[in-house]
Amino acid sequence: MYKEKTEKGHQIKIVAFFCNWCTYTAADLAGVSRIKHAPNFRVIRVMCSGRVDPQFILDAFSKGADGVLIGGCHPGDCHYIEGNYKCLRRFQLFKKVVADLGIEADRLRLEWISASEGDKVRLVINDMVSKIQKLGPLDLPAKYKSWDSEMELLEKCVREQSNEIIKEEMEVISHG
Amino acid sequence: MNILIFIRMVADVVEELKIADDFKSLDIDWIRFRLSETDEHAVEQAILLKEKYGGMVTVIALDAPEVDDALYNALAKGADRAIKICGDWMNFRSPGIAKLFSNYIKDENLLVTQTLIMSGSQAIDDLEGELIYYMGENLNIPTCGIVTSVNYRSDFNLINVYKEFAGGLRGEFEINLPAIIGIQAAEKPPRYIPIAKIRAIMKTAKIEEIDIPDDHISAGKEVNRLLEPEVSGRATMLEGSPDEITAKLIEILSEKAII
Amino acid sequence: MIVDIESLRGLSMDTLYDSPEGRLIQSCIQCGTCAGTCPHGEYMAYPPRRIIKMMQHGLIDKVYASDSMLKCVNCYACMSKCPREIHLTEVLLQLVKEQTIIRLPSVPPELQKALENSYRYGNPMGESGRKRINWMKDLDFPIRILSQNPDPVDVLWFVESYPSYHPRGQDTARAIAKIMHRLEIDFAILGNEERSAGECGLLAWESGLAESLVDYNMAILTKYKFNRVMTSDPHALDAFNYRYKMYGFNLNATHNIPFIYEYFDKIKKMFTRSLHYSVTYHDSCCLGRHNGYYDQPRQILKAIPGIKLIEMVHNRENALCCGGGGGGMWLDTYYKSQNMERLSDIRVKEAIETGADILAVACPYEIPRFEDALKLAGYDKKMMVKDISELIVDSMGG
Amino acid sequence: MEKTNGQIRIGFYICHCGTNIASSVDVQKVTDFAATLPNVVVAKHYKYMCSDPGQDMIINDIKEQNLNRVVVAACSPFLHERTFRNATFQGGLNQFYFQMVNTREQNAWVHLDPLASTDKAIDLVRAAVQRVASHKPLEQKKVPIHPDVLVIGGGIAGIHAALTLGNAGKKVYLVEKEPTIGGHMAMFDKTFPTLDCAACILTPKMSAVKNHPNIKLCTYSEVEKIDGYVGNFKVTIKHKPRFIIDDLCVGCMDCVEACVYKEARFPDEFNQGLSRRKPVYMPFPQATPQLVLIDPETCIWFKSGKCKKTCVDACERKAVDLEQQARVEEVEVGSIVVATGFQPFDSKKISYYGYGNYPNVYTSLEVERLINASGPTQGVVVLRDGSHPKTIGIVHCVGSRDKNTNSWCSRVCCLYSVKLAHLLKEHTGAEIYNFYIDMRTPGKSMEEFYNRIAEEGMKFIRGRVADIYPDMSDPDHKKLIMKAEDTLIQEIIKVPVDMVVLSVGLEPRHDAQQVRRMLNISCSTEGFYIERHPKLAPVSTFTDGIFLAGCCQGPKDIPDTVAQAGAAAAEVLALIDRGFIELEPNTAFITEEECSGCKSCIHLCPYTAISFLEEKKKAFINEALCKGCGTCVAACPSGSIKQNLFDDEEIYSEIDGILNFDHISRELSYV
Repeated sequence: MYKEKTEKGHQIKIVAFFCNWCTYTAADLAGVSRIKHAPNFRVIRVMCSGRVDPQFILDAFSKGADGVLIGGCHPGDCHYIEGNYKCLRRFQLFKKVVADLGIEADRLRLEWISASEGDKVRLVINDMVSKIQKLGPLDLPAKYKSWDSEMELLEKCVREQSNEIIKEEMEVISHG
Repeated sequence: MNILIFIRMVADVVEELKIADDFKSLDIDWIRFRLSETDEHAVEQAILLKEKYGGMVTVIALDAPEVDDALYNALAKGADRAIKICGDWMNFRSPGIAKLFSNYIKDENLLVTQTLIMSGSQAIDDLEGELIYYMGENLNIPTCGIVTSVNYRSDFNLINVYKEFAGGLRGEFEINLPAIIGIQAAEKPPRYIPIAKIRAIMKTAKIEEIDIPDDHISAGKEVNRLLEPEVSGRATMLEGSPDEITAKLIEILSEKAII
Repeated sequence: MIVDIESLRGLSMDTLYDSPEGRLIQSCIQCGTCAGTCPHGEYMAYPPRRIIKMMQHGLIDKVYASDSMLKCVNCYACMSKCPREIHLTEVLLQLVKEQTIIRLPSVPPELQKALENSYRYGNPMGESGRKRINWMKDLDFPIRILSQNPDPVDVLWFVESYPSYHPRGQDTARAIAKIMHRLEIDFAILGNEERSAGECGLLAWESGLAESLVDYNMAILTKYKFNRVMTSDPHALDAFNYRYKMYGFNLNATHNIPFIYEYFDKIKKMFTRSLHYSVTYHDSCCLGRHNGYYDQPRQILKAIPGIKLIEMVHNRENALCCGGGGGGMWLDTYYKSQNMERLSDIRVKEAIETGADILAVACPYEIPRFEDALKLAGYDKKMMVKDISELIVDSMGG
Repeated sequence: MEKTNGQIRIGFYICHCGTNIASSVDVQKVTDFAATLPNVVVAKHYKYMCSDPGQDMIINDIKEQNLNRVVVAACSPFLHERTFRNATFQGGLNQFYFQMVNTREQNAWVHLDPLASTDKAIDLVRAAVQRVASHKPLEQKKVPIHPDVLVIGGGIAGIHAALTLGNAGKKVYLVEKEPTIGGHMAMFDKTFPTLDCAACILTPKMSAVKNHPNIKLCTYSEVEKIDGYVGNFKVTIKHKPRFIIDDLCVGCMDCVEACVYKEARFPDEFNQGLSRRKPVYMPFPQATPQLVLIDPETCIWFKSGKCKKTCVDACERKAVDLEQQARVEEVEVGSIVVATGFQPFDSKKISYYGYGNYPNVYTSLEVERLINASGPTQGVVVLRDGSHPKTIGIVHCVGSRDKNTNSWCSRVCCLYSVKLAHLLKEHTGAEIYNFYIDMRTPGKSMEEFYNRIAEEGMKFIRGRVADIYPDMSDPDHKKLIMKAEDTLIQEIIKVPVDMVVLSVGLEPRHDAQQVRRMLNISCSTEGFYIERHPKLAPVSTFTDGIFLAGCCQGPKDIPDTVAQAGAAAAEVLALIDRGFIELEPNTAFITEEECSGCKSCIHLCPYTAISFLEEKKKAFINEALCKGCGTCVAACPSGSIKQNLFDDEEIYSEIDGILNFDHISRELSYV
């Protein structure tokens, strides 16, 4: 189909949270200016980047997103005075969490895009798509499945082992 | 018209020439070789004739350092074939070279009626321009040197050439083909070939390599000894106003008893 | 000024319109600034503006068949003023030049010789490669040559052909050597292994020649280890920073003037002699317009005790070209045959107008060009042409 | 009115937008897909959903099919969300039972591959359909509008807007940073295309402003801070010290006469530095208000602390107050008109035109002053050396249409250049050369004006001037050579002239960004303020209650500026007369049962809308203060804060929809 797929044919999907005042408007401006870019992102409009709950990001990843993009106003330009700073602070912390989960840094991105920067929408999205294409699909749901079966296996082992131990102890008791 | 050009590689005088330890030859470790300048004109003249009258141009050379570059260059300019006669010919002089070339022509039966053989009329190791005359003698065909213009008349199978003489004289000759001529200068200076074209030719074209059986051809004249040219006096720069310079000049000339 | 050097490799007139550069060219508004600012615009049948229009109308073959591009001296004036930021000098004009030279019925002999010499001998004057280091003879300290001692070195000095061979260029080379020596910089040269980097004009004319020189020099450069590259020819600076990059050269080269400027504080203290000259400085096109080095040469000149700096009418980004670039160095005879005034003559008139004692330069082409022009103007006794490096050495007491 | 027994019944509609959407999104496929989604009862596509038949379709379907939710995939919600909410309401539903999918601006217009566009539309439609199910009925909050208005900028735009509003009986604060109103127009000599004198049109309006009972004129003042929102802005105005007591000064200029500087020696701002003024001065004779001021930068008292202070003694009314301090005032307004204007391009940025280097190169604004009868030379065009120019070259597009400087066309320069050509010819009889790239004369009577002036025998050369330098053949090098390609005759020409006029373009003021931040409005990349929509809302901004007029929004001529100022005033009047504004009900609230009283939300709110109820140990949100950013919602660790319109549930269902996440298979994996 279209070229924004990875080599294996998986279609990259990026969930984008755009703030109403700057980045969502910029994405509209890109449209009005007919600035073409990769079609792999899906925008969810929020009033302010400060509304983006880290759980949204986790939720998106765990439901199959290959990347999450947050777009807010430039520092000092926030429609709500400082929501973007709050977002930034949260983002810095959360990036570490995401890294610990084994999700590559390029999959989560925060960008300041003002209402006039239609072209920046293109640059950011194309760049992010090409980087994620190189990484390939994340596909956490499938990973969950394999982790789950791993866990099951482990649990089974533990169970069996503890059975053994119990057996041994029983023997000790009975022999004792 | 079938044109055969015989070309020679000569020492490039950009480098300072050094005489080898045997005092008979040049120290070739020190020098580079280039196509003799008049041969370059011969190639240009041949291409001009081909462009005007059609036909086929074959360039033939004796093996020598950097000869491939010269042959590829000729191909890039429009020559149809390039032939390299392999062997060690470094000590060969004009009579020997003429013999080699002539034998090659005879062996290959190249001397058909519409054949014009060309070479540079001189080279720095062939200042008298005797090569073409030796070849003419060997092949028994008309020969003309120091040619600056060639025209072909197919109806009579002959060429019209201009030959330069000393004192600014010029003669026009009609020569029946086959014939051999020595080119002094092509009608136009040798053309420029973009290097990209030469590099492309190097990738696609082929130089034909042939061996000539050693029929005990002698190298020709033998060199007894090479000597460095003697350094003569240097020029003197006269400085000052025009009047001062004139006075100094008169003084010098009278000193040397010229006036 | 170039955005994406990589994408330029392999760009030809056929593929131009599909590239971002091509789209930029399509945006031309035909204002004529390029033609108006071109030092030879009035002599061109097709100045840059018309070239673009002819291209848009598919009539570019007519441009190739004309000799307009022979008159382009690669001075970057049109490119620096273009309101659409079209990369005229860097992209379009050189592609047209390439096609022109393929079709020219005959290349002016001087240029042909320079091109052939560059290919065969690695320098446009056709000198023996072995004489490349002759300029060093009179120096009283040794200069390391990498082929003799291939140990890693801090600065590789790419001397280039004019400073290596031309008598006045050699003066510059020796001056630079002295400065480097005094600054105690760990430097070395390639010596006889060096070949012309491919002067910007030659590169523009002849992609084949350019590639052969790039191939050769890249093979030599990769043999050695060095941290920085400095060259004494602004054209080589352009070659390295814009052309060689396309072939994988990944160091930023610098020119001896901005290089010396990096040691400004140190060198200022070495200026012991007062020179008592009024000096006017000619911005070389490559150094100035193309690389933006306007202040460094001026700062150095102003720091030399006794020197008074006067500007010509056209200075900095508006400086007039000496006419040597883009092959112009070997086209003077041709230009004369076309009744064109030599650009160096025009430039020297502006210099004379300032009443300066010295015309300072930083490009090795300019010394012979301006000395010639001054002689022609009958002004050679009143004004000297000097490389800034020479003035530095003068002020350091030799 | 829900007759559906709690069943969700969704109507889905996708708009072709002519071919704007349909040419790259397969609307039939999206419709077919939507029909397969749970709860979707109706799925349709239509050529223009925003048209009356389109809206009627929604209204009828709601009624006939018992729909209780509506999803429309069309353009950006910024454009037609209101339209479709209204249709939903007309159908008898709460208007917030609606969700819009952006299929045009953020899809059809920006992607090349129809397959990809269709896929994207399908994902977003799935998201919207899932989201709309959890929508709740909401009521819009009404906020009363304070009837007073702030107008920033006292040029012709601000003057006209202020007068219109004042005449309508509204109280207006007109704030101008310069000591006088009038702006750039006050400097012009005559205006195109009518060639009537600028002062004759403007000065009556200036004094009307001054004398208007409803207009409070604050000159030499700046807006320092703006708080609040539409309807209730709190504006801090800083009055800079003139060192003259406004109420006492009658503009008699005795103090100017008395100044210890006997000669005027400082460059006069109003005359572009072509004449001199004293440290105490009146900006120009018709300055409004008629007040002098003292410039501390040049006054010897402020610089050295030593002066005989003759000005103080000269004023009988004791109006000179050298101790005067800046004064800060706070006012309340309900709406704001921004008319901050432009600044002319700085010609020094184009070094090859030699401005500042060659004395005979002038900017167009300088020439306006030179030919003005009340200008520095009383309207006699003389060069700086006192000579009269016989040939004059005018360079069009200086700084404009050039990526190196300003990429845009400044719109007015062609016409004002033609005007200046005419006036210069009239004043000097000189030969005039106009160097232009393209002659642009849009607008009523403008081409006719150009035609009239052309008939006067100007030389028009189609070619941008490439170089200007002194003519060395001229004995004192005073003449300048203008070099250009005449692109029509295809020749390089060198025209020697006595005077060069640079027709400088218009650009955003240097402090435009600062003002933008203060107002919380947006700038285009160039720095001009962005209107809400170029066609649908040309004088509104994205911030409710703030409107634009004049060149701060983009270059324009006087007629257009005045028209826009009128439009901005009309928008303000419409707002005030309605009396209230309806706000998006996207406020946050706390579900008390779940609040743990951790207080982490309290400090997050920049509007202090959240307080802590000590007795209950719970947080409380004052909905009247909440602006709906949602920052506290995202931060609440117990999930007790909810936001209308953007609730967690709604956003999660959007994520699910986008990723086509199947809960059942996920749950299975955990079993």
